[in-house]
Amino acid sequence: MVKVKNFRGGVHPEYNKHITGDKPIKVLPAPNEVVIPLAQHAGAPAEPLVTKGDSVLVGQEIGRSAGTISAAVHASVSGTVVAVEPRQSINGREVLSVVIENDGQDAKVPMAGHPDPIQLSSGEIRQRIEAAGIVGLGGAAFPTAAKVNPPQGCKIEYLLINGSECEPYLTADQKLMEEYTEDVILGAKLLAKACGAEKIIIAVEANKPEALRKMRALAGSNAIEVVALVVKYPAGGEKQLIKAVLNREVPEHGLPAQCGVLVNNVGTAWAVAKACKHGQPLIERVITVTGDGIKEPANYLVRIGTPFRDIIDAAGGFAGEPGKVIAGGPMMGLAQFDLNVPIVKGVAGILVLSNKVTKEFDPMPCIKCARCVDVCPVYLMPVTIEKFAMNAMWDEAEDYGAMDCIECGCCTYICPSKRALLSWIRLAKTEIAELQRRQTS
Amino acid sequence: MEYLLLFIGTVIVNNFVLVQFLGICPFLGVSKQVSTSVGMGIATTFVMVMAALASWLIEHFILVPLDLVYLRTLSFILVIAALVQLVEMFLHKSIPGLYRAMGIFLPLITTNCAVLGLSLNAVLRSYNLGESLVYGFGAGVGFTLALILMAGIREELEFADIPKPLKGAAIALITAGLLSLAFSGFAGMI
Amino acid sequence: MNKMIKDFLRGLWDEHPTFRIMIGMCPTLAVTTSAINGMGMAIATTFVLICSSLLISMLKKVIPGGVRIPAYIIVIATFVTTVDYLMQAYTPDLHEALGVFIPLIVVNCIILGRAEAYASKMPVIWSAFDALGMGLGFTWGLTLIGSIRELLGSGTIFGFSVAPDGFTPFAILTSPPGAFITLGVLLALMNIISDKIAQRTRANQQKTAS
Amino acid sequence: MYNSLVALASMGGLGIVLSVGLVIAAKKFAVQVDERIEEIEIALPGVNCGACGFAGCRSLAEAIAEGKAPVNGCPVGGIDVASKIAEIMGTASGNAPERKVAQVLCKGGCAEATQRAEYDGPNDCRIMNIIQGGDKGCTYGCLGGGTCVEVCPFNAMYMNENGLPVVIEEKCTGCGKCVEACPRDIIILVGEEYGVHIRCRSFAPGKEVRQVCKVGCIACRRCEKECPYDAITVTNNLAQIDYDKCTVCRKCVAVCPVHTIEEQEGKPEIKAKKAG
Amino acid sequence: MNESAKMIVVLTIIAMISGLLLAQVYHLTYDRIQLGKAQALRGSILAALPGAVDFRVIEAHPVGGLEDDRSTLRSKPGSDSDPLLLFQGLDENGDPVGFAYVCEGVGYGGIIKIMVGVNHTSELISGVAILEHVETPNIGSLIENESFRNQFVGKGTADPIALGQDIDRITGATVSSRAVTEAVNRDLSNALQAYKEAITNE
Amino acid sequence: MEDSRLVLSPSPHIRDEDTTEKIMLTVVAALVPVWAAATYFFGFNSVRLVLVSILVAVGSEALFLAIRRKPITIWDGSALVTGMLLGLSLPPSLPTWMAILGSFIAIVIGKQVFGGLGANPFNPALVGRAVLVASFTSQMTTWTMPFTDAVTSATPLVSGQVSYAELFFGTVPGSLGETSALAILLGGVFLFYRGVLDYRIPVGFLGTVAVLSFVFGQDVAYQLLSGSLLFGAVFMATDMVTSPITPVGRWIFGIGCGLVLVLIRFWGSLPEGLTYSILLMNAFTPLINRWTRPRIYGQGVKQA
Repeated sequence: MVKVKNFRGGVHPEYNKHITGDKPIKVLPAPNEVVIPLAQHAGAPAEPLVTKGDSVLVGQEIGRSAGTISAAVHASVSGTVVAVEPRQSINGREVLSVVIENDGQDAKVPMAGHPDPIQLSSGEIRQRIEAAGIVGLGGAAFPTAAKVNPPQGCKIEYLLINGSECEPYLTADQKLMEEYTEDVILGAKLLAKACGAEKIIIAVEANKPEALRKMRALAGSNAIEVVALVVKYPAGGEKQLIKAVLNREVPEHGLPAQCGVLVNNVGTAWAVAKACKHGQPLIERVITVTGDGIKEPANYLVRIGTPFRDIIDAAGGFAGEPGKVIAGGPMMGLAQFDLNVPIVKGVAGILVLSNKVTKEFDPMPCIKCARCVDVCPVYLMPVTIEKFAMNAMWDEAEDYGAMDCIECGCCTYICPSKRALLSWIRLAKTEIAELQRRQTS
Repeated sequence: MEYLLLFIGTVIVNNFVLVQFLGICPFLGVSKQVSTSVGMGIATTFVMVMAALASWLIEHFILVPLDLVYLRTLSFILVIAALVQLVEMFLHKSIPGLYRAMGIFLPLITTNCAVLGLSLNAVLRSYNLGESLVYGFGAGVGFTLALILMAGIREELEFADIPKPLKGAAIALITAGLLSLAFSGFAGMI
Repeated sequence: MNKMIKDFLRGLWDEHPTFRIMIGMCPTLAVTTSAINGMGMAIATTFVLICSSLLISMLKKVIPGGVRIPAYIIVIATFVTTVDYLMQAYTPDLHEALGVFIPLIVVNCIILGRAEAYASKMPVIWSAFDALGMGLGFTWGLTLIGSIRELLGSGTIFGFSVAPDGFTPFAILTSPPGAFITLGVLLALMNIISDKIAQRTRANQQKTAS
Repeated sequence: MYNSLVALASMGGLGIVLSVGLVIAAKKFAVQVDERIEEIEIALPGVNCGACGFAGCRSLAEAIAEGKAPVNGCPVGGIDVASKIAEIMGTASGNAPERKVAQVLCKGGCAEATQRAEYDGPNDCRIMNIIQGGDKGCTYGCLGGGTCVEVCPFNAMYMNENGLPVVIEEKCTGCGKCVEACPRDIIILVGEEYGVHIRCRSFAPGKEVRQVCKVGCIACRRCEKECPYDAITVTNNLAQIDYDKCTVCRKCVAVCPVHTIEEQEGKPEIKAKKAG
Repeated sequence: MNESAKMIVVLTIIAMISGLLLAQVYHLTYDRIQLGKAQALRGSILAALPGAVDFRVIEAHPVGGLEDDRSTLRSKPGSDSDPLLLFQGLDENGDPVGFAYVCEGVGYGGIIKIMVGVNHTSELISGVAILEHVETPNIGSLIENESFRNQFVGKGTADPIALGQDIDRITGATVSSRAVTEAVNRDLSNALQAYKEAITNE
Repeated sequence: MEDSRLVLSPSPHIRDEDTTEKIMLTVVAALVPVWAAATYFFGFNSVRLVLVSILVAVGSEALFLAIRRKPITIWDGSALVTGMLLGLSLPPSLPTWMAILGSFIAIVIGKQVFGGLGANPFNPALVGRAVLVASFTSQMTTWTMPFTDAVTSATPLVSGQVSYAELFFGTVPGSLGETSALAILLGGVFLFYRGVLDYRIPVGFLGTVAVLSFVFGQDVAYQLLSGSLLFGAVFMATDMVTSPITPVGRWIFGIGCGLVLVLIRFWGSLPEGLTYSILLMNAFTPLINRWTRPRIYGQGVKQA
């Protein structure tokens, strides 16, 4: 038994990966209409390149990257632009989006592939990543082009490929690793070349033996190390992954690059491989549709911009009355109230929980059991920050490291008194950020 | 060794605040925040050592030789008051940093009965100079300890849903009572 | 005349030194192990309070502002020492029971506080009434605390055994923790009472208003 | 007799030494400070008992002078001292400013506004606002979490049955805590004499407002036209009152088709302004 | 007169008057206080020495000093300068009945001062009186009870007094009763020796 | 389907199954062997005192909350635990009315005046016990031999001369729950297995006592097994509300308890310092929390 890589803190929720773990990835037909928000990534929203009435082709750039931290947006279907207007997005806000009516032709813009992409120079790879509008597919959706271009003075030693997928229920990355093993490994090598990393390590949670086996089989010949990670949430958190695999820590308020590491999701690697091999921009991704509120849970390859409603319908619709529809996993996903919101680049799944799972949690007084302190993967004292936040003591909350919170939700998950710790910490973060903004201005 | 025992005895066994009831007013008044109570505690300790020294000198060079023991209370309190005021003025002018950290507590200490109590007790127990100084230092540390413990608890209680009639001084007194109860385990130790 | 009565009554409830303003806590806690000790302490304090208030009120024109605190302290300390010696001579037992807390009357905030806040600004006769009110307030407060602690903690009151046979005294009340807790609970009760009074007066006001 | 003389002499000596020392020290170590602090300190009892929670009377005096403590911060001094300090502070800070009270600019409670989801989380508007922008159909209106009521230090607000906060104007001190806390910025401080308010903060177009709220401003501009003093302007789909111009004439109240504009009883028209 | 001078003069005058006043008070009450103290001391000495009607003070210098005692927190008399005071009890005829000495123990609340009387001939304890204590009323203070104190009568140096065997522990006041027992026990032989030396030297 | 509104809530959307009630009931379950042993040794007295303590604790909690017009939260089990702990720490021969008084004080003065569950700075059961000891010292320090009503006046800690086996199984005089080390360890292991007990406090506590006993030439096993140390270290010191929340803090707390206990046992004048050692460390808890904040991830890491 190889020792699995561990880190301090974290929780063991019910994983429920068996629901879709053995379901192969199905390709979901492009919907009649896609809604493509121009802000799907961290950083500045893309600038629209099309107007109402324009006709577009699959892969055509419809939003131009608007700065260093930004990403291009592409049409995922061919057809006519019916609107460029604010539409409801998964974060509950209205976001400027391009709505395209699918003409069913699936006519693609010419895409320049490369038969042996590994021959590309690192500059060329970076260029292709940027052109393809690739962002981190793990959830944060940080523009990959910016990421692989580390700041001055940072030497990247390791490229970590994050295949841990620690969110319960979700199996998209797992299936990707099992079915597109080669492309993922190619993507990893391309990314390593792009950022100049010396060594590639692929980390997979130990509860995905099939993915581990397939990865190991291919990695060996490519001088890539594959490590088994402890089965624990949030093993896939960037900082936790680095700590577990390399026993290094990212400096506070710093970037992984500052400790010589770059972390990329397997989905990102796959997207990079496709961009370099086929010249295909990021217009589709693998997602998991699951939960006890879904009739036929499955893994799908879907076009970016497909409305939730279409995907849920494809998965057989709701089983009974739905309680919550969540974009992402149960720990960090965002609850949705509008089924017309589209799948964006950073969404790894749709989780539908029935009313009985989403029963109300009545907070009781804190009994200071300190479980939240024990499970916090960034070693905060959530209960203390919560206390300060509830009393609007923002300075104290900041002093206790509120801004270091990664919002993984472990504290709230574990709390026996069912207190909404994360919500209050999140509030503290917003308030502190607001105060800081006011101070600097 | 004797000095050490005297020190420990004064700090925990016969804690000025919790066992001897000296300095209760500032104990209840200034124990709302840990940071403040640390400053107050240090300032008090400083004054206590000075007072122990001054009162010993007065007792042995003025009151006893001149047979004026009846002026003890009067002369002690006067000297303490003057001393505190002088130190405060000196700090305010000369070391403003220290004044802000500690000097602002000084006026409060004049009427701290722990200081006068200390001077009187040291004389009544016929301590020699060394013992008086240790006694003064121990009393100050004991006062500081009680103050900081109390402040720690009270800061927590700020967040608690305390019944309305008990808010403020009442709950502080009950907390002090329980604190005193905890300290009573040392009773009779030294 | 009205003002004098008001000044007098103020110390008994509205600005009660123990239950309202919370000053002079050291003797309040330390010597109230029995009713007689509490009362003795309070009377001694009252005596000093009245005398020094009178004297300071008389001297207020003479004493320059810069040395007023040292001057007041001297006046107070003189009376305290007098009381100390008188008690030692005539009530040696009580003197022993109160111990170091008699000289500590000097630093009792009630006295210096009234001297500063009232006697140094007001005419002599008003100061006397104010001091008397404060002193009596202090007296009933300390006597009450002393009685409660003595009754429950020893089963006696003013030294007379009043408890039935087989009464097991609740001895913690005579110890330091008991002092704190008793006063804390009493304070809470006072708060409840004055809340009730305030509610009633407000209700009455509304009734008369409507 | 001899002993008495010794006592006399030694106390005299002590008195001289101490007073000379103090006088010299007072001169030598004199520090320039805010005069008000001096005055307040003299007004305070000077007992340094610590009952106020500050480190002595001087600290309290400084805190009062800086506005960090109330004028009645001294529990020992009572009303006399408080009024004296108020005088000192008053003379320095000039005339009292006009009294402002909080006004809630949203009428869309449970009965009038739609919900777009069932909210299940901490009952705090600021948190609701972070979580997907809250459960309310209108993204500008009151979230009904009662955070303003919670933060009010004077118990001057309460939530009515319709899920909207109500200001008890007699208790309101205009401290602005609720204004700060409201994530939707629907609470403003207005001079207490103004009795007409447009209770909506939605910048959405009229059509959208109608979908989510029965009493939201639809930017029909009738009030703007009606106002004889040009106190109302409609910008960004929302009618807003310029209180400096408003005379509380109440003409706008009647014309509003959705009853967004509300008048308060007991606040008469301001004649003086009309003349000027 | 300028302000500073006025301050100095006023304060000095007040201080002087106060000093004068207190001197008078002191002298007025002096006799009575001394009388009270003497009476109290006499009472406790006579209580510790049954049969005595008067006493005289002997200054003794115990050889090697009394055992250094951590509990009283200060060096014991024993150095040449500090004599140990022994009170010799005398009967009607002026013959010695025994002697008494003061010892201290630390109880629950603080120092307990005890007067121990020793019979002249038998050299056994003839009585014990509690001079000062600050024990908890009704628990520790029971050491003042006659039933507790009388247990010491007849005990001597030959047989170290042990709590629980010779002396019954006061229930609930182990600390106080132990403090008394230990204090009595500790100094007994030294005091006895000092007494013997003192009277032979005379 | 269109009509039903979806639920909007902050993440995380799933919660652990453990609840406060479950934690409290786990502690109760862990106390069952202790109570059983007490009943075996001391018979009816054990049932009488513990039952009375529990009833009064729950009853006074309900009463106090009713007076405050707050929701009656007696079903969270915290008052049950307090009552049970207090009951088990009483000597078998104690009059019933004293148990009633102690339990009432534990809940009202020890807990409810501070605002109820989670707000009390001191362990309520220990507050109740300490008040009883201070008030009725003789009754609280009079123990009976197991299986008999014969009164012995001292704890084994003082009188000594009992075998390790007797100490381990509990056939010695003592308070109800504290005599049988076996039963206490059973309960402790169960608590640890259920994740309710943090090992740092008992290990730090007992370890400190063991080491110091060894250093001062005392019988280590005897010091560990006698008196109420084990019971206190497993059930009282580990009370979540009144012990520190930081990992380092819990070590400090445990070691501090041990130090104070040894100080009182070896040099103090009281026969047993357990109650005071824990109460004293309870007072330190807020300061320990404040001064043992864990190093935040990435804090102090040099930027490469």
